[in-house]
Amino acid sequence: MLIAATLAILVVMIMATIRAVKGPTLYDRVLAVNMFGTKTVLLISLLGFVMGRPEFLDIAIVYALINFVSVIGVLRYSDYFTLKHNEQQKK
Amino acid sequence: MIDIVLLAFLVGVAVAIVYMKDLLAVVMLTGIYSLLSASFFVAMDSVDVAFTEAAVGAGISTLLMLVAITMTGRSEHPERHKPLLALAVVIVTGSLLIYGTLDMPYFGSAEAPIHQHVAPRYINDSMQEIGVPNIVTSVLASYRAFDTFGEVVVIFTAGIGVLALLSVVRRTEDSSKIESFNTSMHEQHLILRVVIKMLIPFILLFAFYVQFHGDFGPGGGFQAGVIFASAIFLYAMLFGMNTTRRVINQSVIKFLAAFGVLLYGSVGVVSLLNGKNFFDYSALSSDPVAGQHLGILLIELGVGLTVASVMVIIFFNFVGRRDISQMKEKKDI
Amino acid sequence: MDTILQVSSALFLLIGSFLCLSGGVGILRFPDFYTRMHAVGVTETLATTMILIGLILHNPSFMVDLKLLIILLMTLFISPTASHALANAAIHEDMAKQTNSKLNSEATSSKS
Amino acid sequence: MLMGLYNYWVVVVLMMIGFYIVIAHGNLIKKIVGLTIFQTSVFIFYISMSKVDGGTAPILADGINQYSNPLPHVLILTAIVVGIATTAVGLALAVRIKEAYGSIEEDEIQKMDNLDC
Repeated sequence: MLIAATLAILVVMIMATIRAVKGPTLYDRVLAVNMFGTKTVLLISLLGFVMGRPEFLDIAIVYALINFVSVIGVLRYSDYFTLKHNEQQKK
Repeated sequence: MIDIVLLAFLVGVAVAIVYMKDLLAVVMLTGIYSLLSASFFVAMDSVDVAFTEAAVGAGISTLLMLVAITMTGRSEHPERHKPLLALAVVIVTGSLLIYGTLDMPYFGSAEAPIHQHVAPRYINDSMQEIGVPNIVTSVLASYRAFDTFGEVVVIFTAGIGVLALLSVVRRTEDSSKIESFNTSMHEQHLILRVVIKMLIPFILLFAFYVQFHGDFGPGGGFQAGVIFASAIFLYAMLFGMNTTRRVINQSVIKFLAAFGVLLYGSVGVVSLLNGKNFFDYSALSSDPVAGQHLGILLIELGVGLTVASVMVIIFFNFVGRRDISQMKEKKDI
Repeated sequence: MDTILQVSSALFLLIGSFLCLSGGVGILRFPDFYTRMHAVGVTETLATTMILIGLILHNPSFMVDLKLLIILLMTLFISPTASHALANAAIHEDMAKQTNSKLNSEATSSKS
Repeated sequence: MLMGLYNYWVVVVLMMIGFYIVIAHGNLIKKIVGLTIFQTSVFIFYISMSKVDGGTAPILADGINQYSNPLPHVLILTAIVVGIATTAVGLALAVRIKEAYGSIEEDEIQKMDNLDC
């Protein structure tokens, strides 16, 4: 069952990557990366169990935290583009 | 089995990066690439490396590239010349390298030369000599401490380099304008503020856990420094640079970056003065194993201080530069 | 007792994997950003919870269970917040675009 | 046994993709991304070498007698953090070039340099 869940998560990761490549907007890409990050958390927790040493879940905690930091960062710094874009359109 | 899928996946993402013209999308894909390589590292048993890649690759490198792109422009020009020559060079080099791999020992074989020389000693004797369960920590901080010292100095130098390249003289009127701009932009994010205020203490606490738990599980100074820095980044992103500058004094941060390297080096000098080799911590205490513990603790502390403060210096300088150039552009419009 | 734990753990993992896959199909097939966001919302909270509960039931050791619980708590805090921020930013941009296009069309109509 | 060298081949392919980006693309940020890919392929190479069949993570515990090789892990752990620090210096250089020339495309920068002469 563990292996089946791992495979399912791998398939979902591939789907999220396809969405990240296809876009079309920035927000679709951020959404896909965010989903990819949560799936990585699950994959790492599952991998620990599959390999028989589940003590190393700290990595998954780090992922959950860092993923959030990067999503907030993208939103914070892409504001710049939207501002500039709108001003150009107003001109 | 899983590693085969992950590696094929990595190649796919790398090929997609080649074809993307929108640099923002390239950065997003780089984030995915680093998440994938970290999963691969977990599948290869190297939990410490996965930990570092998790903290560095997904968070800080993505952020730095984003900030850089906001300053340099989003889209890449289409190539005007045919890259056939480049392709030919790459294919020739690649096939030569693949020819070279034919002599390599097979993946996972226990008889490979790499597993024959020092590795058995690290695995078998490190518990008696160092007394730390995590072999990676004992090799990093004790057997190869001199090497790690070099790496810390490189990180410190990179911090100085960024400082020299990007630091700007700030005028107060500029910063108050930026301040008003930032607060107007982020007053509305009430939910984000509340959740992030709750999260930041937890992240800082977790960084300390990683710092001091590095002897027993994956972790250590490098990872803890990066996690600590990302908590500060989160604060800076939400509350603006000026508030953060008031909370975190820049000159203190610069002092801490130098102090970490100094702490690391002075541990080596103390052991030298006590009549042992450079970084031989058994000189630090009457009981050799206790001395090793003390030495590793001090050294990891130095590493953590330097890494965290250099990352904060790098990030602050990038974002400070960006705010100034943004203000100039607004003035022009 | 042991078999009950194992079976329930397998059941939770199965539900979690199914929800994950459905969310994955959703992010690929749905037509626009907001519907995709809905699909991702399902996988990020419910599927994660299911899989983590499955893992907690699977494992007897206390430390591991505690860490899994922390991960569960973190995800339940973080992913709705991230989704909220994302949707907020997207809606702001959409509204800005709409007003811009309105302004543009008014400008062109007044000219003509 | 062909699969025994699969990891190393993937490493070579990734390395060449990074190399291609560095030499064929003109945008400096894209070049830095290419360097990152190149760097990661080296990390994967080292970590693949350290794996031992049937081994587990090199953290000592009771009842386990086969560990993977810890030495490459140490080298790569430090290399990752050094890598991000040097990448930051590269990005800082790109930002300064943009400020000085108004562009980060290699051919445009060269054109401007030729005009100056």
